[in-house]
Amino acid sequence: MHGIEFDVAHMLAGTLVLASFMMLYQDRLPALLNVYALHALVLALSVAWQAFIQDAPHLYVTAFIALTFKAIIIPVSLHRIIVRLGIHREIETAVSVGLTMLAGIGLVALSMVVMLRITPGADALAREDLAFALSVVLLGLLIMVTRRNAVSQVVGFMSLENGLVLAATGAKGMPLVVEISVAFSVLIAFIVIGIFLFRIRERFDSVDLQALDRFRGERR
Amino acid sequence: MSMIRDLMSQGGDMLLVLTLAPLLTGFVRKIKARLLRRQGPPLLQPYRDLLRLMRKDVVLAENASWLFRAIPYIIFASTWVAASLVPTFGTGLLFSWSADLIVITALLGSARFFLALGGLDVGTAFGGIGSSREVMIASLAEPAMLIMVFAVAMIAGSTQLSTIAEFMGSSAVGLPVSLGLALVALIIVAIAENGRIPVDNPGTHLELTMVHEAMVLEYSGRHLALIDLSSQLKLVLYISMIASIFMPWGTAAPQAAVHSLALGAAAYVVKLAVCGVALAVFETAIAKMRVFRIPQFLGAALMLALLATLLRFVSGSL
Amino acid sequence: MITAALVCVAVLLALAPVAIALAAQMRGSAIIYSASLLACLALLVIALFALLDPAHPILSTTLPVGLPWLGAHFRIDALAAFFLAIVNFGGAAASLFALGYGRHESAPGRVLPFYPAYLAAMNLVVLADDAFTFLVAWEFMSLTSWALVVSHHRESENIRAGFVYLLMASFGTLALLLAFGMLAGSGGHYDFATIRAAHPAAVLSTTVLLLALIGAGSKAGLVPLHAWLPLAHPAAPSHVSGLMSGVMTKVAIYGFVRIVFDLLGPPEWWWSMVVLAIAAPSATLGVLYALMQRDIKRVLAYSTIENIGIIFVGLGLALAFKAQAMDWIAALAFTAALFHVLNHATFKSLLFFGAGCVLNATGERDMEKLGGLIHRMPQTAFAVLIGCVAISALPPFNGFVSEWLTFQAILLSPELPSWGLKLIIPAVGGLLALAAALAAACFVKLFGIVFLGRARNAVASTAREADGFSRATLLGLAALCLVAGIFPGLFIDALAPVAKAMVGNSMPHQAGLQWLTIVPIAKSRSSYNGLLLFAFVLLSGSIAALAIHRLASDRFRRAPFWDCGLPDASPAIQYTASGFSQPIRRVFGTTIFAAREIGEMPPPGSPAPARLVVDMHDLIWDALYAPIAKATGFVTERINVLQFLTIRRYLTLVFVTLIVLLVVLTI
Amino acid sequence: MTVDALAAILLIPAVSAAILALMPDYRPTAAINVAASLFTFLTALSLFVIRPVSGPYLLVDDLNKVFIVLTTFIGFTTSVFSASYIGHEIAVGRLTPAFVRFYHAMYQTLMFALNLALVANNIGLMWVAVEVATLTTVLMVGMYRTHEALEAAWKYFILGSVGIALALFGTILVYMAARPVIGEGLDAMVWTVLVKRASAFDPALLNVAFVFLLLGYGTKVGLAPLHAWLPDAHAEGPTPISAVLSGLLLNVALYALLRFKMILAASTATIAPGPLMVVMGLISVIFASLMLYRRRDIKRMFAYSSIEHMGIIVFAFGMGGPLANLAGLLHMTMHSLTKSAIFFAVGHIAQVKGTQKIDDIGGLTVTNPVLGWGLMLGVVAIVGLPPLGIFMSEFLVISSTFARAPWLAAILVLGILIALGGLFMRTNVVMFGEPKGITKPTEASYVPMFAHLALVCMAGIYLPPALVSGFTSVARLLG
Repeated sequence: MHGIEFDVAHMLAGTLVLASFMMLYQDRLPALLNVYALHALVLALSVAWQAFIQDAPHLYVTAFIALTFKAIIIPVSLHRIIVRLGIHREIETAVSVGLTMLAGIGLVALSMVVMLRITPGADALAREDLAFALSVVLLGLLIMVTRRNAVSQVVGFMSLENGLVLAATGAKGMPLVVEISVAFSVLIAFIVIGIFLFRIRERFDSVDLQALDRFRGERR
Repeated sequence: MSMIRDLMSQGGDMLLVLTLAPLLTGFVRKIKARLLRRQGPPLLQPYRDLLRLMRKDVVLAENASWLFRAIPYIIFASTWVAASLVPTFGTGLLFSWSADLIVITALLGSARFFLALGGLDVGTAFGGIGSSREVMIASLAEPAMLIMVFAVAMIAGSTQLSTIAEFMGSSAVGLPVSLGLALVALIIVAIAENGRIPVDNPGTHLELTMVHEAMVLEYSGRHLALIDLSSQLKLVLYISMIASIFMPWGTAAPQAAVHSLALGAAAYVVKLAVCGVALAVFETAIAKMRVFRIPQFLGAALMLALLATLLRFVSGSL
Repeated sequence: MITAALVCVAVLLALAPVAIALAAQMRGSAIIYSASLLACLALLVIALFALLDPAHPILSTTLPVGLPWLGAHFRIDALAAFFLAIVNFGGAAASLFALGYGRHESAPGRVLPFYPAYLAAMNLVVLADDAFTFLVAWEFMSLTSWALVVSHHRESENIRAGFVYLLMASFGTLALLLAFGMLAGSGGHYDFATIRAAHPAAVLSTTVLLLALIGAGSKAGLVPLHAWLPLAHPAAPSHVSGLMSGVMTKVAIYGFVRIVFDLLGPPEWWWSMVVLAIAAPSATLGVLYALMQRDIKRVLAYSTIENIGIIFVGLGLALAFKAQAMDWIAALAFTAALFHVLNHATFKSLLFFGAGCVLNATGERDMEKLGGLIHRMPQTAFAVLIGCVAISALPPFNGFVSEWLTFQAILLSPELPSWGLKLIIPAVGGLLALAAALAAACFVKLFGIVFLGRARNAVASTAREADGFSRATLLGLAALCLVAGIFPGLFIDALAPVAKAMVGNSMPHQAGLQWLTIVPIAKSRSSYNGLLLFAFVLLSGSIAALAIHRLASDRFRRAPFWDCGLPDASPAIQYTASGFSQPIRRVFGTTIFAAREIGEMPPPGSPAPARLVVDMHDLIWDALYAPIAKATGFVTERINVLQFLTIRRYLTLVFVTLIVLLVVLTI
Repeated sequence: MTVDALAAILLIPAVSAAILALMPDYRPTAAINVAASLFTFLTALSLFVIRPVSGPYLLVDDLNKVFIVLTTFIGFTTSVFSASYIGHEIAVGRLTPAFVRFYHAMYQTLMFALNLALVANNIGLMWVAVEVATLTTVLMVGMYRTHEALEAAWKYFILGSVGIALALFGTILVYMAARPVIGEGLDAMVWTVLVKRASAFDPALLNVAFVFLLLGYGTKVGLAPLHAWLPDAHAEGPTPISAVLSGLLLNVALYALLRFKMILAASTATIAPGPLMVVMGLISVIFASLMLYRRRDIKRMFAYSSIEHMGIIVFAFGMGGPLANLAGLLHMTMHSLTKSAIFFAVGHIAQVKGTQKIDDIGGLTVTNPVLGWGLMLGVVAIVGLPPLGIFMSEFLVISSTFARAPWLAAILVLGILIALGGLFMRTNVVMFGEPKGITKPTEASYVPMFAHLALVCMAGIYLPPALVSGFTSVARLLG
């Protein structure tokens, strides 16, 4: 079924991975958030496209959720939060970007190998989608691991979750996709609220053990 | 009929060792004195000493317990029984099968056990020294003795002393190396057990190296007499043990006729005399050891006996 | 009949909850102990029936508990019957003793509930006929005894002792578990009948042997797995110490015999070398340790290690001869071992109970604070004296007979073809002889320092004789020591069916021989008659006494002791326990305990006292246990960092795991 | 009628959760909570009598029947315990009425989620249920609002969410594997269908799927090195929640894992589950046992012991074979009963002594004999000493695996021994010696604790045949 729809789906999925890389590259929070908005937008597009080619109307709902909730509401609110927490000007001292990029490339390669090697049976579209989705997931994890700041970790998690939605929509005729995406949105909402309520910045994630001990049930 | 004779010979044996014991001690003392160019006490002096002690009152320490008074009798009885189980002039005594070589060793062990307790009973410093050293010596001498017994028993194929004696008397023995080793071991053990020079010096008091005398320091009167008598019995016992194992010539066979019994008795007396002289000579020739050299002395015996046993194990012939 | 036995065990188990209720009452301990006494006596009778009746069928039954598809199998064969008798004999003695001793218990609530449960557990181990029931009972035994060990929980060393004990016990149990897992295979056929039927492969059965040796040996206290024993046994209340030392170690031996002689099939010749190489050193080291102690109960605990060593020597010889199909000698060695099991159970309980009486009377376990107790508590002293003579393997008491039989077996071992054994067995004999001699020294010290001499402190001089129950128990056990010593034939014949079942042959029948002599192989070879010997000694002793008192004098007078003319009234001049064993420490200690004496002399002219410091090391502990403890401490400290990482680090862990798994999957 | 039983198990908690959330007054909430849990438990019991037909969304079979009953039972006992516990918390003012209402509502929601996860026949639905369970527990863990509690909740939240994400990816992969065989649509996510057709699935894809599922649900199970959330969540939350976490949530996550393992077991060509689970199990056992030695907080210590036991269970299932699987199922049951009992005891202790620090608690068997010996019994059970239930399962695991894989079994034994040492070393301090610190009077109800312990004790000696027959049939399915 090498047709236009395949190419478009392929292109969109690839763009998603690219967006993940951009996020990996960003070391300032506002920029990161913007890229995440882009990420979510691309996701929405690709979901919509899937809805179109699988003519599964319910997927449009997912696409809509992705567009409104993830591409608009979340980034905006997070902008507010970081401004309020006064960390919007911070340059994150993460693991050096170059290294991260290399690791990212490695991960993409790995996911390609894993997926393409093991899914000769499935149809090409699904395989590509899965491969891309897996790399988005892994990249999201990588972002979470390499960022010190709670907010950027959350962003990483959301990109990871985008990867999941991509996979879910890519899996042709999978039921409950909408429910799942809703559930995830709820989850993310919780996280964001959590950050907002508890004023969680990097304090729980400081490498300074003195600071850590203050919040540890068990002293050394 | 034979039963009665066996009983008689057994009883005779018991009386014989009992009567010979002081004489042997006196004999050894005499020889030693002569070797030192002294006149020396008369041969029968030990009997006189014993009788005198018997007649004297016993002086008990205030805090001496009932055990303290029972101990001399226990020691005497077990030593006497042990001595009477060793064939003297004839093998195959009536009750010889009631105990073998291991049992005899153990009997002497119980005598020593109680002697050491006696040393501790009153709670004096000297008693403590004596018993603590005694058990140290025993803890090495007893294993040496037992392993020696193993060697001999494996040669003779029995731990039964009379059987061993008969076997040794027969021509089947040959001349095994391990037998020689066993002999040396036995002699060393005998010296240690009887508290002779170089391990201990029965002649002296108030010497910091004394062992046996320190233990019996608080004993007096008949108690002391019994203890002395039993140590004399012990000497006879060991000599007759050596005799019956290593020079079984002339010993009367079981159920032997009267004349051969008489012959055996004569041979026995001769053996005792020979050993006594040898002991006297040895004692005059050698000096007393420091207490903490004794373990090495006895260790040598232990090693010799072990070597003998090992040889028997590895090859039946050696 | 087995139902009756199980009912008795059930009664014991049921007593535990009752005890919780009764612990508060005054008469609680009396009720519990008398009830367990009755149960033990009933079980003892059952066991003796099963053992002595020659035409007795092997009883077995199955209860619908435990593993559902298996049920709990119980069986009384000759071996089980013998050990059942041992367990309940010891249990009955301990209960009787405790009727008096238990009254002085400070915290009955911590002893009463566990005591009957402990007895029940030991019985169940012996009765069990499938691996699961066996192990449940086995570990339950450890658990209950642990609870008894920590019953006096305010001394921190008791807690430590309990900790080490429970850890070692579980180690042993897990070893046995692995052994049974090996025997039963992954099919789950855990009943002994099936295991017995299936003959495992050589390498497999070797593993089982080693595991059994580790598992049972650690419970019995074989060196080097003995470390817990001298800590735990003294920590418990004395009647429990008696049970642990006198009975529980025997249950361990039962486990070993059951696995190695019964379930494992025909032995390899060299197994015996392993057993002997562990057993003989255990005997000698155990008594050497005992000689170095100051604490009465600790001396007794270490001497338990020695006796266990002796028993295992017997078992090892039996294995060797069984492997060479010389079953009549194997029977001799095996019988010797079992007879020593009985003897040790008797006199070790006696001695521990005696120690308990001393502890009650003086509140002191340190020998160097005691002394002169023979005046204050004559009957206890008499009983303990007999125990000491018996455990020192001196005729005419029971300890001697079993060691004599073992020696006879050793003397027959040149018949063995294999060279390794030819070389190792003489050494074993030597070590055994050494152990016997050292044991005598050790118990001269124990009795002499504790009961003889003069009281070293006030409590010792005001001690009071133990109560009636305790004395009755002590004297009864002492009497048994004598009886077993002078009528060994009866006991040997009683053991015949056990030997027949385990090594395929039994010692010749002894009862018929004239004067009750025992003849292991042939009369020309060796024979022993305890009765006659005893009669002789008694006779000649009394004759001498009579003669002297009649013919010479029977007068005596009291006077201050002489001590070579330098009498010093202070009891401090007496030899102390450590002083008494100093010569032996000089001889052996320097190598075995790395013992050093450091004399600290004050400078000339200073009135300060000179001091002699002795420092000794338990080399086995230093070499084996301390490193493990150290390693655990080190590793836990290092790994503890993982509790204090940041969320990002934890995420990294997850991430890395994921990547690793994916990579593993792709390649 | 039959469906009702199944529905009721879900409806009762859901409805009562709503009611509790909307209640104006907080006082009766505890009572309502208990009542609701009791009813759920009773309805669950009815499953033994009549088995409802299982549809595409819900099912009841031998495997989950037992776990439903177990879960509802522990839910009930815990609600009884929590009634007295929360009462005390209000008394000392650690909780405000608002929070109490919220707490009980959350409790019922959690019960709903757990039951849903157990009865779900649709792997997607199961996933959703587990996620809901996670969210509710997060909220409850953070309830005390202390820095420690918030930090623990946050850590739990983040790690849990990542876990959930991975699990979802695994689920999607399973669907992908199933689709070519079963075809698009709902059926490809219905477990019963999947198991039937699993032999035809693409094994390689299933393997990858299982990796993600193992990591995803394994995070919930608390396997090292995914365990990080578990100790703090147990230590900082209210004790009833610690009991529910250890007793139920871990089990449910493991149950989800088992469902997928059965799919893999059904398809012959797959290799992944066995070795992976064995290795992770052993790592967890050894790691957790070593962590026990340095613990100062009693709740955190028992949390680590939960990790250890999860390790043992996963090891058992990884080894496979009828006996080992049976042992694993048995161990799950026994562990949740015992561990929740232990947490009940610990909760009371923390309230009596006013601290969770091990070094500040001492001589408990003197000051509070009942409580002290109760906890002692629990510890004895949890380290696997007879005659209690866990000994039986450990016996089966070890003895059945030693003949096959001696070294693995040996490592497991080592781990169990280390754990025993650690637990006893720390509990000795709590139990024995001179009493330390203050001792407040408490009106705690010991019934739940001793009910659990009695069950465990009975199971160690006698297992009801019904249970065993059910388990054995499941064990066969587990391969």
